[in-house]
Amino acid sequence: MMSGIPNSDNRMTIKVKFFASLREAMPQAIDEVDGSDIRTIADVWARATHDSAMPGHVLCSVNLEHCESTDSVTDGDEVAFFPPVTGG
Amino acid sequence: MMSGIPNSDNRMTIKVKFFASLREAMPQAIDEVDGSDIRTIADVWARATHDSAMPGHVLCSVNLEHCESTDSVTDGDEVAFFPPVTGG
Amino acid sequence: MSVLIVETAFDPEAEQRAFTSALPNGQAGATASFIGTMRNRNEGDEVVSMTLEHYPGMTDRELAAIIDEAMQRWRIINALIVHRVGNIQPGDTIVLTVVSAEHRAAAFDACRFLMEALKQRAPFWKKETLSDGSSRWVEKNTTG
Amino acid sequence: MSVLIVETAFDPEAEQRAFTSALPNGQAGATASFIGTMRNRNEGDEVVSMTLEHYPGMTDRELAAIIDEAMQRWRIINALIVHRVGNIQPGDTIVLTVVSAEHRAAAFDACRFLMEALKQRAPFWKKETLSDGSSRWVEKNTTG
Repeated sequence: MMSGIPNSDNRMTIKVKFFASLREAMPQAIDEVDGSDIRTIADVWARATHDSAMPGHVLCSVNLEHCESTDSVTDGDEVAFFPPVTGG
Repeated sequence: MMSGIPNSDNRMTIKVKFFASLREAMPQAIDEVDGSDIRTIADVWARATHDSAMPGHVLCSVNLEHCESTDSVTDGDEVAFFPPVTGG
Repeated sequence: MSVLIVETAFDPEAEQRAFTSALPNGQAGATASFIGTMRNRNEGDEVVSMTLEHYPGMTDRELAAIIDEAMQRWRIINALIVHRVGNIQPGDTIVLTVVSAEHRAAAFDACRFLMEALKQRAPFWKKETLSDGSSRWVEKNTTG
Repeated sequence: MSVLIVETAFDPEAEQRAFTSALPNGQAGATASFIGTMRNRNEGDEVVSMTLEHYPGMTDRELAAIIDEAMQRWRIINALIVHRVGNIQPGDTIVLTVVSAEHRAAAFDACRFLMEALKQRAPFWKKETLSDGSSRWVEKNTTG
Protein backbone atom coordinates (compact mmCIF):
# COMPACT_ATOMS: atom_id res chain seq x y z
CA MET A 1 0.00 0.00 0.00
CA MET A 2 1.14 3.53 -0.67
CA SER A 3 1.96 5.45 2.46
CA GLY A 4 -0.06 8.63 2.49
CA ILE A 5 0.22 11.54 4.87
CA PRO A 6 -2.83 11.34 7.15
CA ASN A 7 -5.04 14.43 7.30
CA SER A 8 -5.11 16.15 10.68
CA ASP A 9 -8.52 14.57 11.40
CA ASN A 10 -7.44 11.08 10.10
CA ARG A 11 -9.93 11.27 7.27
CA MET A 12 -9.06 8.97 4.39
CA THR A 13 -10.19 8.93 0.82
CA ILE A 14 -10.06 5.51 -0.83
CA LYS A 15 -10.69 4.89 -4.52
CA VAL A 16 -13.09 1.96 -4.93
CA LYS A 17 -13.80 -0.27 -7.91
CA PHE A 18 -16.25 -3.14 -8.34
CA PHE A 19 -16.03 -5.64 -11.18
CA ALA A 20 -18.28 -8.03 -13.07
CA SER A 21 -21.35 -9.30 -11.17
CA LEU A 22 -20.47 -7.16 -8.12
CA ARG A 23 -20.42 -4.00 -10.21
CA GLU A 24 -23.77 -4.88 -11.76
CA ALA A 25 -25.25 -5.60 -8.33
CA MET A 26 -24.40 -2.13 -7.00
CA PRO A 27 -27.55 0.04 -6.84
CA GLN A 28 -25.46 2.97 -8.00
CA ALA A 29 -21.91 3.53 -9.23
CA ILE A 30 -19.43 4.49 -6.54
CA ASP A 31 -15.87 5.73 -7.18
CA GLU A 32 -14.55 6.46 -3.72
CA VAL A 33 -15.34 6.37 -0.04
CA ASP A 34 -14.03 8.56 2.73
CA GLY A 35 -14.25 8.82 6.46
CA SER A 36 -12.12 8.85 9.57
CA ASP A 37 -13.10 5.36 10.73
CA ILE A 38 -11.76 3.39 7.78
CA ARG A 39 -8.97 1.03 8.76
CA THR A 40 -9.27 -2.12 6.64
CA ILE A 41 -10.45 -3.40 3.28
CA ALA A 42 -13.56 -4.71 5.07
CA ASP A 43 -14.25 -1.17 6.32
CA VAL A 44 -14.07 0.07 2.72
CA TRP A 45 -16.58 -2.59 1.68
CA ALA A 46 -18.92 -1.63 4.52
CA ARG A 47 -18.73 2.06 3.69
CA ALA A 48 -19.33 1.45 -0.01
CA THR A 49 -22.26 -0.91 0.50
CA HIS A 50 -24.13 0.76 3.37
CA ASP A 51 -22.80 -1.71 5.91
CA SER A 52 -23.79 -4.87 4.08
CA ALA A 53 -21.79 -8.00 5.01
CA MET A 54 -18.96 -8.89 2.64
CA PRO A 55 -19.82 -12.29 1.05
CA GLY A 56 -17.25 -15.00 1.55
CA HIS A 57 -16.57 -15.46 -2.15
CA VAL A 58 -15.72 -11.80 -2.78
CA LEU A 59 -12.06 -11.19 -3.62
CA CYS A 60 -10.25 -7.90 -3.15
CA SER A 61 -7.15 -6.03 -4.16
CA VAL A 62 -5.38 -2.94 -2.96
CA ASN A 63 -3.27 -0.90 -5.36
CA LEU A 64 -3.53 -3.61 -8.03
CA GLU A 65 -2.40 -6.48 -5.79
CA HIS A 66 -4.53 -9.26 -4.33
CA CYS A 67 -5.16 -8.78 -0.60
CA GLU A 68 -7.22 -10.02 2.33
CA SER A 69 -10.26 -8.18 3.69
CA THR A 70 -8.44 -7.76 7.00
CA ASP A 71 -5.54 -5.86 5.37
CA SER A 72 -5.32 -2.22 6.33
CA VAL A 73 -5.65 0.70 3.93
CA THR A 74 -4.00 4.09 3.69
CA ASP A 75 -5.29 7.40 2.38
CA GLY A 76 -5.22 7.41 -1.42
CA ASP A 77 -5.26 3.61 -1.86
CA GLU A 78 -7.19 2.03 -4.72
CA VAL A 79 -9.31 -0.87 -3.50
CA ALA A 80 -11.20 -3.26 -5.77
CA PHE A 81 -13.80 -5.94 -5.07
CA PHE A 82 -14.60 -8.74 -7.48
CA PRO A 83 -16.03 -12.26 -7.79
CA PRO A 84 -13.82 -15.32 -8.45
CA VAL A 85 -11.82 -14.72 -11.63
CA THR A 86 -12.78 -16.63 -14.78
CA GLY A 87 -10.15 -15.79 -17.38
CA GLY A 88 -8.25 -18.13 -19.69
CA MET B 1 3.85 -62.18 -36.47
CA MET B 2 2.55 -63.31 -39.80
CA SER B 3 1.82 -66.99 -39.89
CA GLY B 4 3.76 -68.53 -42.72
CA ILE B 5 3.52 -72.03 -44.07
CA PRO B 6 6.70 -73.83 -42.93
CA ASN B 7 8.83 -75.41 -45.62
CA SER B 8 9.01 -79.15 -45.43
CA ASP B 9 12.49 -78.94 -43.90
CA ASN B 10 11.49 -76.12 -41.45
CA ARG B 11 13.84 -73.71 -43.15
CA MET B 12 12.91 -70.11 -42.57
CA THR B 13 13.87 -66.94 -44.35
CA ILE B 14 13.76 -63.82 -42.18
CA LYS B 15 14.24 -60.30 -43.49
CA VAL B 16 16.70 -58.44 -41.26
CA LYS B 17 17.33 -54.72 -40.81
CA PHE B 18 19.82 -52.86 -38.64
CA PHE B 19 19.53 -49.17 -37.86
CA ALA B 20 21.75 -46.29 -36.81
CA SER B 21 24.94 -47.24 -34.93
CA LEU B 22 24.15 -50.97 -35.25
CA ARG B 23 23.93 -50.68 -39.02
CA GLU B 24 27.22 -48.82 -39.15
CA ALA B 25 28.88 -51.42 -36.92
CA MET B 26 27.99 -54.30 -39.24
CA PRO B 27 31.08 -55.41 -41.18
CA GLN B 28 28.85 -55.91 -44.21
CA ALA B 29 25.24 -55.22 -45.14
CA ILE B 30 22.86 -58.09 -44.52
CA ASP B 31 19.25 -58.25 -45.76
CA GLU B 32 18.09 -61.66 -44.63
CA VAL B 33 19.05 -64.78 -42.79
CA ASP B 34 17.83 -68.30 -43.26
CA GLY B 35 18.19 -71.70 -41.67
CA SER B 36 16.20 -74.45 -40.03
CA ASP B 37 17.36 -73.72 -36.48
CA ILE B 38 15.93 -70.21 -36.17
CA ARG B 39 13.23 -69.98 -33.51
CA THR B 40 13.51 -66.58 -31.82
CA ILE B 41 14.59 -63.01 -32.43
CA ALA B 42 17.80 -63.83 -30.56
CA ASP B 43 18.47 -66.64 -33.06
CA VAL B 44 18.09 -64.13 -35.90
CA TRP B 45 20.63 -61.84 -34.22
CA ALA B 46 23.08 -64.71 -33.74
CA ARG B 47 22.72 -65.82 -37.36
CA ALA B 48 23.18 -62.29 -38.69
CA THR B 49 26.20 -61.47 -36.50
CA HIS B 50 28.15 -64.73 -36.65
CA ASP B 51 27.02 -65.75 -33.18
CA SER B 52 27.98 -62.59 -31.35
CA ALA B 53 26.11 -61.92 -28.10
CA MET B 54 23.20 -59.49 -28.37
CA PRO B 55 24.10 -56.45 -26.24
CA GLY B 56 21.60 -55.61 -23.52
CA HIS B 57 20.76 -52.18 -24.90
CA VAL B 58 19.79 -53.46 -28.35
CA LEU B 59 16.08 -53.14 -29.13
CA CYS B 60 14.20 -55.20 -31.67
CA SER B 61 11.00 -55.33 -33.66
CA VAL B 62 9.19 -57.95 -35.66
CA ASN B 63 6.92 -56.94 -38.53
CA LEU B 64 7.14 -53.26 -37.50
CA GLU B 65 6.22 -53.82 -33.85
CA HIS B 66 8.46 -53.68 -30.82
CA CYS B 67 9.25 -57.13 -29.42
CA GLU B 68 11.48 -59.01 -26.99
CA SER B 69 14.53 -61.02 -28.05
CA THR B 70 12.87 -64.15 -26.71
CA ASP B 71 9.85 -63.75 -29.02
CA SER B 72 9.58 -66.38 -31.73
CA VAL B 73 9.71 -65.74 -35.45
CA THR B 74 7.92 -67.20 -38.43
CA ASP B 75 9.06 -67.68 -42.00
CA GLY B 76 8.83 -64.39 -43.89
CA ASP B 77 8.95 -62.14 -40.82
CA GLU B 78 10.82 -58.83 -40.94
CA VAL B 79 13.06 -58.40 -37.90
CA ALA B 80 14.91 -55.20 -37.04
CA PHE B 81 17.61 -54.40 -34.49
CA PHE B 82 18.36 -50.89 -33.27
CA PRO B 83 19.87 -48.87 -30.44
CA PRO B 84 17.70 -46.86 -28.01
CA VAL B 85 15.56 -44.44 -29.99
CA THR B 86 16.41 -40.74 -29.91
CA GLY B 87 13.66 -38.98 -31.80
CA GLY B 88 11.71 -35.90 -30.82
CA MET C 1 8.88 -12.01 -21.45
CA SER C 2 5.79 -10.31 -22.74
CA VAL C 3 2.20 -9.81 -21.81
CA LEU C 4 -0.39 -8.61 -24.28
CA ILE C 5 -4.01 -7.73 -23.52
CA VAL C 6 -5.85 -7.39 -26.82
CA GLU C 7 -9.30 -6.00 -27.57
CA THR C 8 -9.77 -7.54 -31.01
CA ALA C 9 -9.41 -11.04 -32.43
CA PHE C 10 -5.81 -12.26 -32.67
CA ASP C 11 -4.09 -15.04 -34.55
CA PRO C 12 -2.44 -17.34 -31.99
CA GLU C 13 -0.11 -19.01 -34.49
CA ALA C 14 1.12 -15.64 -35.75
CA GLU C 15 1.83 -14.51 -32.18
CA GLN C 16 3.53 -17.81 -31.42
CA ARG C 17 5.70 -17.54 -34.52
CA ALA C 18 6.65 -13.94 -33.69
CA PHE C 19 7.67 -15.16 -30.24
CA THR C 20 9.77 -18.11 -31.39
CA SER C 21 11.35 -16.10 -34.22
CA ALA C 22 12.67 -13.62 -31.68
CA LEU C 23 14.49 -16.30 -29.68
CA PRO C 24 18.28 -16.58 -30.02
CA ASN C 25 18.79 -19.15 -32.80
CA GLY C 26 19.69 -22.69 -31.75
CA GLN C 27 19.29 -22.18 -28.01
CA ALA C 28 15.72 -23.35 -27.40
CA GLY C 29 15.09 -27.06 -27.83
CA ALA C 30 11.50 -26.97 -26.60
CA THR C 31 8.49 -24.71 -27.01
CA ALA C 32 5.23 -25.58 -25.27
CA SER C 33 2.12 -23.60 -26.00
CA PHE C 34 -1.51 -23.48 -25.01
CA ILE C 35 -4.39 -21.91 -26.90
CA GLY C 36 -7.70 -21.38 -25.13
CA THR C 37 -10.62 -20.99 -27.52
CA MET C 38 -14.19 -19.91 -26.89
CA ARG C 39 -16.57 -22.88 -27.09
CA ASN C 40 -20.16 -22.66 -28.33
CA ARG C 41 -21.48 -24.62 -25.35
CA ASN C 42 -21.04 -24.30 -21.60
CA GLU C 43 -22.78 -26.22 -18.84
CA GLY C 44 -25.22 -27.69 -21.33
CA ASP C 45 -26.29 -24.39 -22.90
CA GLU C 46 -25.59 -22.92 -26.30
CA VAL C 47 -23.42 -19.82 -25.96
CA VAL C 48 -23.59 -17.31 -28.82
CA SER C 49 -21.14 -14.68 -27.56
CA MET C 50 -19.19 -13.61 -24.52
CA THR C 51 -17.87 -10.43 -22.94
CA LEU C 52 -14.54 -10.60 -21.18
CA GLU C 53 -14.16 -7.90 -18.57
CA HIS C 54 -10.85 -7.21 -16.88
CA TYR C 55 -9.18 -4.84 -14.44
CA PRO C 56 -6.87 -2.67 -16.53
CA GLY C 57 -3.59 -2.07 -14.76
CA MET C 58 -3.95 -5.01 -12.42
CA THR C 59 -4.29 -7.56 -15.22
CA ASP C 60 -0.97 -6.69 -16.88
CA ARG C 61 0.76 -6.60 -13.55
CA GLU C 62 -0.63 -9.94 -12.43
CA LEU C 63 0.26 -11.68 -15.71
CA ALA C 64 3.80 -10.27 -15.58
CA ALA C 65 4.12 -11.51 -11.98
CA ILE C 66 2.98 -14.98 -13.08
CA ILE C 67 5.66 -15.05 -15.81
CA ASP C 68 8.28 -13.83 -13.30
CA GLU C 69 7.37 -16.66 -10.99
CA ALA C 70 7.66 -19.20 -13.83
CA MET C 71 11.08 -17.82 -14.77
CA GLN C 72 12.24 -18.27 -11.20
CA ARG C 73 10.82 -21.77 -10.80
CA TRP C 74 11.96 -23.25 -14.13
CA ARG C 75 14.95 -22.88 -16.39
CA ILE C 76 13.22 -21.22 -19.31
CA ILE C 77 14.39 -18.86 -22.04
CA ASN C 78 11.28 -16.76 -22.61
CA ALA C 79 7.53 -16.76 -22.08
CA LEU C 80 4.52 -15.04 -23.59
CA ILE C 81 0.93 -14.52 -22.50
CA VAL C 82 -1.65 -12.99 -24.84
CA HIS C 83 -5.20 -12.56 -23.51
CA ARG C 84 -8.27 -11.26 -25.26
CA VAL C 85 -10.81 -8.91 -23.65
CA GLY C 86 -14.10 -7.39 -24.84
CA ASN C 87 -16.68 -9.04 -27.07
CA ILE C 88 -15.84 -12.55 -28.24
CA GLN C 89 -17.43 -15.08 -30.59
CA PRO C 90 -17.29 -18.90 -30.42
CA GLY C 91 -14.10 -20.11 -32.09
CA ASP C 92 -12.18 -16.96 -31.16
CA THR C 93 -8.95 -17.37 -29.26
CA ILE C 94 -9.23 -16.25 -25.63
CA VAL C 95 -5.71 -16.91 -24.43
CA LEU C 96 -2.29 -17.99 -25.68
CA THR C 97 0.58 -19.01 -23.43
CA VAL C 98 3.97 -19.97 -24.87
CA VAL C 99 7.16 -21.01 -23.10
CA SER C 100 10.51 -21.81 -24.69
CA ALA C 101 13.28 -23.61 -22.86
CA GLU C 102 16.36 -25.66 -23.61
CA HIS C 103 14.63 -28.83 -22.49
CA ARG C 104 11.06 -30.02 -22.69
CA ALA C 105 10.22 -30.68 -19.04
CA ALA C 106 10.68 -27.01 -18.13
CA ALA C 107 8.70 -25.84 -21.17
CA PHE C 108 5.77 -28.18 -20.43
CA ASP C 109 5.71 -27.48 -16.69
CA ALA C 110 6.02 -23.72 -17.01
CA CYS C 111 3.43 -23.45 -19.81
CA ARG C 112 0.90 -25.32 -17.72
CA PHE C 113 1.77 -23.28 -14.64
CA LEU C 114 1.11 -20.05 -16.59
CA MET C 115 -2.39 -21.25 -17.48
CA GLU C 116 -3.27 -22.53 -14.02
CA ALA C 117 -1.99 -19.38 -12.31
CA LEU C 118 -3.77 -17.17 -14.84
CA LYS C 119 -7.05 -19.01 -14.25
CA GLN C 120 -6.65 -18.67 -10.49
CA ARG C 121 -5.33 -15.13 -10.15
CA ALA C 122 -5.62 -12.90 -13.21
CA PRO C 123 -8.55 -10.46 -12.94
CA PHE C 124 -10.72 -11.46 -15.91
CA TRP C 125 -14.45 -12.20 -15.80
CA LYS C 126 -16.58 -13.86 -18.45
CA LYS C 127 -20.20 -13.04 -19.14
CA GLU C 128 -21.94 -15.37 -21.57
CA THR C 129 -24.87 -14.58 -23.83
CA LEU C 130 -27.00 -17.66 -24.48
CA SER C 131 -29.03 -18.55 -27.55
CA ASP C 132 -32.26 -17.48 -25.82
CA GLY C 133 -30.85 -13.96 -25.44
CA SER C 134 -30.25 -14.21 -21.70
CA SER C 135 -26.83 -13.57 -20.22
CA ARG C 136 -24.98 -14.81 -17.16
CA TRP C 137 -21.63 -14.44 -15.45
CA VAL C 138 -19.44 -17.52 -15.44
CA GLU C 139 -19.12 -18.16 -11.73
CA LYS C 140 -15.98 -20.18 -11.41
CA ASN C 141 -13.13 -21.60 -13.44
CA THR C 142 -12.71 -25.35 -13.43
CA THR C 143 -9.57 -26.67 -11.83
CA GLY C 144 -7.09 -27.83 -14.44
CA MET D 1 -5.67 -37.81 -36.12
CA SER D 2 -2.70 -37.45 -38.40
CA VAL D 3 0.91 -38.41 -38.56
CA LEU D 4 3.34 -36.76 -40.94
CA ILE D 5 6.97 -37.74 -41.52
CA VAL D 6 8.64 -34.97 -43.51
CA GLU D 7 12.02 -34.88 -45.23
CA THR D 8 12.35 -31.13 -45.59
CA ALA D 9 12.02 -28.19 -43.21
CA PHE D 10 8.46 -27.48 -42.08
CA ASP D 11 6.71 -24.54 -40.48
CA PRO D 12 5.27 -25.72 -37.16
CA GLU D 13 2.87 -22.78 -36.79
CA ALA D 14 1.49 -23.36 -40.30
CA GLU D 15 0.91 -27.05 -39.50
CA GLN D 16 -0.66 -26.16 -36.18
CA ARG D 17 -2.97 -23.63 -37.82
CA ALA D 18 -3.99 -26.15 -40.50
CA PHE D 19 -4.79 -28.59 -37.71
CA THR D 20 -6.86 -26.20 -35.58
CA SER D 21 -8.62 -24.74 -38.64
CA ALA D 22 -9.90 -28.22 -39.51
CA LEU D 23 -11.55 -28.71 -36.11
CA PRO D 24 -15.33 -28.36 -35.84
CA ASN D 25 -15.90 -24.71 -34.92
CA GLY D 26 -16.66 -23.93 -31.29
CA GLN D 27 -16.09 -27.44 -29.92
CA ALA D 28 -12.46 -27.31 -28.79
CA GLY D 29 -11.75 -25.10 -25.80
CA ALA D 30 -8.12 -26.13 -25.45
CA THR D 31 -5.20 -26.78 -27.77
CA ALA D 32 -1.83 -27.78 -26.33
CA SER D 33 1.19 -28.02 -28.56
CA PHE D 34 4.86 -28.83 -28.36
CA ILE D 35 7.59 -27.87 -30.81
CA GLY D 36 10.97 -29.57 -30.56
CA THR D 37 13.76 -27.57 -32.19
CA MET D 38 17.33 -28.55 -33.01
CA ARG D 39 19.76 -26.87 -30.62
CA ASN D 40 23.26 -25.78 -31.60
CA ARG D 41 24.80 -27.37 -28.51
CA ASN D 42 24.54 -30.81 -26.94
CA GLU D 43 26.47 -32.23 -24.01
CA GLY D 44 28.83 -29.27 -24.04
CA ASP D 45 29.72 -29.48 -27.75
CA GLU D 46 28.81 -27.25 -30.65
CA VAL D 47 26.59 -29.12 -33.09
CA VAL D 48 26.56 -27.87 -36.69
CA SER D 49 24.09 -30.32 -38.23
CA MET D 50 22.26 -33.54 -37.59
CA THR D 51 20.92 -36.52 -39.51
CA LEU D 52 17.68 -38.06 -38.36
CA GLU D 53 17.37 -41.67 -39.42
CA HIS D 54 14.12 -43.58 -39.04
CA TYR D 55 12.52 -46.92 -39.82
CA PRO D 56 10.05 -46.23 -42.64
CA GLY D 57 6.84 -48.15 -42.13
CA MET D 58 7.39 -48.76 -38.44
CA THR D 59 7.67 -45.05 -37.62
CA ASP D 60 4.25 -44.12 -39.00
CA ARG D 61 2.67 -47.13 -37.39
CA GLU D 62 4.21 -46.42 -34.00
CA LEU D 63 3.21 -42.75 -34.04
CA ALA D 64 -0.34 -43.66 -35.03
CA ALA D 65 -0.46 -46.20 -32.19
CA ILE D 66 0.70 -43.51 -29.76
CA ILE D 67 -2.08 -41.17 -30.89
CA ASP D 68 -4.60 -44.03 -30.61
CA GLU D 69 -3.50 -44.64 -27.06
CA ALA D 70 -3.87 -40.94 -26.22
CA MET D 71 -7.37 -40.89 -27.71
CA GLN D 72 -8.34 -43.82 -25.53
CA ARG D 73 -6.81 -42.42 -22.35
CA TRP D 74 -8.05 -38.82 -22.62
CA ARG D 75 -11.17 -37.12 -23.90
CA ILE D 76 -9.63 -35.34 -26.86
CA ILE D 77 -11.00 -34.14 -30.18
CA ASN D 78 -8.00 -34.59 -32.43
CA ALA D 79 -4.22 -34.94 -32.36
CA LEU D 80 -1.34 -34.37 -34.74
CA ILE D 81 2.28 -35.47 -34.85
CA VAL D 82 4.71 -34.10 -37.44
CA HIS D 83 8.31 -35.35 -37.35
CA ARG D 84 11.25 -34.37 -39.48
CA VAL D 85 13.79 -36.85 -40.87
CA GLY D 86 16.96 -36.45 -42.93
CA ASN D 87 19.49 -33.63 -42.70
CA ILE D 88 18.69 -30.93 -40.16
CA GLN D 89 20.24 -27.59 -39.18
CA PRO D 90 20.20 -25.89 -35.76
CA GLY D 91 16.99 -23.93 -35.35
CA ASP D 92 15.02 -26.34 -37.56
CA THR D 93 11.89 -27.88 -36.13
CA ILE D 94 12.32 -31.59 -35.36
CA VAL D 95 8.88 -32.42 -34.03
CA LEU D 96 5.45 -30.91 -33.51
CA THR D 97 2.71 -32.46 -31.39
CA VAL D 98 -0.71 -30.84 -31.09
CA VAL D 99 -3.78 -31.96 -29.16
CA SER D 100 -7.18 -30.28 -29.08
CA ALA D 101 -9.80 -31.07 -26.47
CA GLU D 102 -12.85 -29.51 -24.91
CA HIS D 103 -10.97 -28.88 -21.67
CA ARG D 104 -7.39 -28.01 -20.91
CA ALA D 105 -6.35 -30.87 -18.60
CA ALA D 106 -6.87 -33.46 -21.34
CA ALA D 107 -5.07 -31.32 -23.93
CA PHE D 108 -2.04 -30.74 -21.69
CA ASP D 109 -1.82 -34.34 -20.48
CA ALA D 110 -2.26 -35.91 -23.91
CA CYS D 111 0.19 -33.53 -25.61
CA ARG D 112 2.87 -34.36 -23.10
CA PHE D 113 2.09 -38.06 -23.35
CA LEU D 114 2.57 -37.92 -27.14
CA MET D 115 6.04 -36.45 -26.70
CA GLU D 116 7.13 -38.82 -23.94
CA ALA D 117 5.84 -41.88 -25.78
CA LEU D 118 7.43 -40.71 -29.04
CA LYS D 119 10.78 -40.23 -27.29
CA GLN D 120 10.56 -43.68 -25.74
CA ARG D 121 9.18 -45.74 -28.60
CA ALA D 122 9.24 -44.15 -32.04
CA PRO D 123 12.10 -45.49 -34.19
CA PHE D 124 14.15 -42.35 -34.87
CA TRP D 125 17.89 -41.97 -34.34
CA LYS D 126 19.96 -38.78 -34.29
CA LYS D 127 23.51 -38.48 -35.52
CA GLU D 128 25.19 -35.18 -34.75
CA THR D 129 27.98 -33.51 -36.69
CA LEU D 130 30.14 -31.37 -34.42
CA SER D 131 32.06 -28.20 -35.24
CA ASP D 132 35.35 -30.14 -35.48
CA GLY D 133 33.87 -32.25 -38.30
CA SER D 134 33.44 -35.39 -36.23
CA SER D 135 30.09 -37.10 -35.91
CA ARG D 136 28.42 -39.20 -33.24
CA TRP D 137 25.15 -40.97 -32.58
CA VAL D 138 23.06 -39.53 -29.77
CA GLU D 139 22.92 -42.46 -27.37
CA LYS D 140 19.85 -41.84 -25.30
CA ASN D 141 16.98 -39.44 -24.92
CA THR D 142 16.68 -37.64 -21.63
CA THR D 143 13.65 -38.49 -19.55
CA GLY D 144 11.09 -35.72 -19.69
